[in-house]
Amino acid sequence: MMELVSNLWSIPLIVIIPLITAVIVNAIYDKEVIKYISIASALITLGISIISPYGYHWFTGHPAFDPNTFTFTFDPGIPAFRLSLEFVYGPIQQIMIVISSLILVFCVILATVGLTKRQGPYMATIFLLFASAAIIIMVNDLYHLWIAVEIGSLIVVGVVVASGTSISHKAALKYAFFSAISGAGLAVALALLLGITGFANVSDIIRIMNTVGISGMEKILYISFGFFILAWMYAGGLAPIHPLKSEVYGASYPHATAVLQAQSKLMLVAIGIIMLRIFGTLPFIKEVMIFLSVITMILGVVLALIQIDFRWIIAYLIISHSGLVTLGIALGTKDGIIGGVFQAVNDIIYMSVLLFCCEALYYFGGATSTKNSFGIARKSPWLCAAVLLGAFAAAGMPPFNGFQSEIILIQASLNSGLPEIAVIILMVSITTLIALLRAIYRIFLKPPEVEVLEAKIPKAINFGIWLFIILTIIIGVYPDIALRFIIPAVEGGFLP
Amino acid sequence: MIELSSSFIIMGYVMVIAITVGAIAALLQKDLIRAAFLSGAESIALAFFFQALLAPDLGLTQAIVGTVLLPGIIILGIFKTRRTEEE
Amino acid sequence: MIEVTIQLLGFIAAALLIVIGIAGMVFLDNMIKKIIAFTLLSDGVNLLLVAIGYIEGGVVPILLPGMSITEFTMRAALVFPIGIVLTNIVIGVSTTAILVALVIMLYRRYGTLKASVILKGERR
Amino acid sequence: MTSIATMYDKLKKYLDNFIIGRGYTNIMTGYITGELQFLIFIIILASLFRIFSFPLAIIILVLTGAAAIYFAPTIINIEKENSNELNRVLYWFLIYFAIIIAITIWGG
Repeated sequence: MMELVSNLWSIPLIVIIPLITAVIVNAIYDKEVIKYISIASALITLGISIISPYGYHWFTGHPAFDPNTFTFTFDPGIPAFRLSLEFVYGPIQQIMIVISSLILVFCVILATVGLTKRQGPYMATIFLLFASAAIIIMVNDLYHLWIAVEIGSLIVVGVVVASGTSISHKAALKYAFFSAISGAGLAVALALLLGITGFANVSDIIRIMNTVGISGMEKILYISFGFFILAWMYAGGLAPIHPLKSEVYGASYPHATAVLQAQSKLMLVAIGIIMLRIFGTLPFIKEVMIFLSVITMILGVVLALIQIDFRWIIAYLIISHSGLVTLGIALGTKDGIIGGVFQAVNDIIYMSVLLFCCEALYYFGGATSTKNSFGIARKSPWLCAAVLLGAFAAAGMPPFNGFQSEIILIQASLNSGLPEIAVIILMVSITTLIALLRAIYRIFLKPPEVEVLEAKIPKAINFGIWLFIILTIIIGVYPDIALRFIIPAVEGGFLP
Repeated sequence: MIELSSSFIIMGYVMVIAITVGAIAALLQKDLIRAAFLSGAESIALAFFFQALLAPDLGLTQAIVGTVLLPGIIILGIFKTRRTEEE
Repeated sequence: MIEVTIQLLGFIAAALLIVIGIAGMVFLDNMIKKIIAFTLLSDGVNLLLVAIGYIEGGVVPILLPGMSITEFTMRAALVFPIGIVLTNIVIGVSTTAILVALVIMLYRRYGTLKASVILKGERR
Repeated sequence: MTSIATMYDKLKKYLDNFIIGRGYTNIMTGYITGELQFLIFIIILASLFRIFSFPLAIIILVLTGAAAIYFAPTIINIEKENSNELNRVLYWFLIYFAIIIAITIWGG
């Protein structure tokens, strides 16, 4: 373990490089240079997140106040009240940001390949999306959390509008209305916690609740939890929001959906862990969270079965697998949280494989509907193999990474005394395979009824698909690559 | 001192009534431009409330944003679409 | 009998604004009205935050000359909610702008402002 | 009372509900799989109530099974309820919020 520093150089860079890139790229608007600037900046972000040490960054540079000695300190090891706004870069943050910036690199490359006109604003929205996700996973105070959730949802609206169809405009308008409501809800939750404890820093809120206590204020804490759950449901598209969120996933370009789902899973993990830390000791909290995630898993996977478009099947499966992530966090045990976060990492990877395959289908003239059969396997057998491998990974078959996290989740739910949840997890993974294979059979394998264009898939897409497939197999065979980040973070109480 | 605080409370009642009436009236108008202006009037009362709650800088910001910027954006939208509410 | 303070009145007004805003966003059919209802909701949340920062008998959190630091820290209203509200006002304006832009785009396609027509559910 | 003939009628009506008015499409397999999956899902979910009280779980299990057969085919209703209309989503959202607040405050 490296030495912790109180003003880590890398945290501002991870946020600021995407922001500056967004500004520059938006200003250039429509030139060839945009390609190189954005790819370079995404690669730099990836590099920084890989080599960065662990530590804190205190925005505004105020020292922490130690109530025992009545002095100010810059030492992050001393438990003290943090007067400035605090960002944390620990192992969980590192693995999540590395994975999502890898997605960002490929999303940017695919956007430069696929779009020809007006690349600037679109790239800007994608970079801002990544920045908001990075802020949300790194943040340790509710103020930045709320700002990043609000800004992130506005940027989601921008990304969805950019795909330019009538469906996407409608989806964006609905999502914007909802973001308005639940953003206000998160602000109310923040206001209530601030009113009870007087602090916005998560660690300080917990310390105040443990030392001073919140006598007579428990009811307010419950209401605050309700508003938090509202923001959580909205961030990940959990059960009642799933029609809107799946519309967002389905209506934007597939490569943008890859970043959107990464952002949504980062939000789920971050807000879920903050909720567990603040409210974890209250009764009935975990039951509510488990209920929400089980409903999400079931509805998502059942609705994926009856879709008629490959994009929408993937959209509903993303929702359903978000339920797996939240289930792990909601179980609240160490195994459960490890499984949930690991599932989030794996989910981002294998859903990206499927989404990039979906993007490749666009080059055959938009053959994503399952109403007709296109026989694409004859034209491009390697794409068919890739999408089958992606489907197996999503279903949790042994050599792939989905298996490793689902087995942890199943064991965690068995250890918590909930074998029914284990059965539901198994059924969800099997149903995932059914839903995907139904579409894959119609689109790829069945003899063609409709002739599709002869298409040449760009090398970048093929490279991305196979890189992520190799990643799923590597993590599936050696899960320690990811688990050695997650386990110490969970056992060390989420702070480095 | 007592007179000051009691007059503050009376001001508070007036502002609560102004905010509520302004909000409801804005939402009940058939003419959308009038609705936008009424939401601006509600913002003025809110700005006074911020002043009374020891946040004068917010009062100034709210007065500018709530009476000029927000109704301006909404009225721009109304000019680009239509002025009256359909049945 | 609870003593009526300006803070309590602030909470009441905030609750009324939030309820009116949510009711307007849910029940009104006109898109522009829905947007106005959203601004009311956001105003209500702002008022709630500012009212939480209020201290009875306090002073404005500006360090005037002649005021000692200890007295200031004892009596000044909380600064943090004010910072949050300043951000929220800005975010509210940008959200409103995005909503209005989307409504204009959809009006060009559908020729109406009715939410029941524009945002009609589709089977999927 | 329940003879094989009435069971057959019930089953036939059940299957007809899918086909009549929609025609046999390639989505049929999806609908039937979804229906059966959802049936099993909610039965497992109902049995989860055993963590609160065991007799309650048995009652709810029986009620859920009866309701599932009575309302069949459920998947059509789910699809209808899954509409992406803004007001419907808001309605469900507020109901969820009320239930969560009620459960947590009652439990604490």
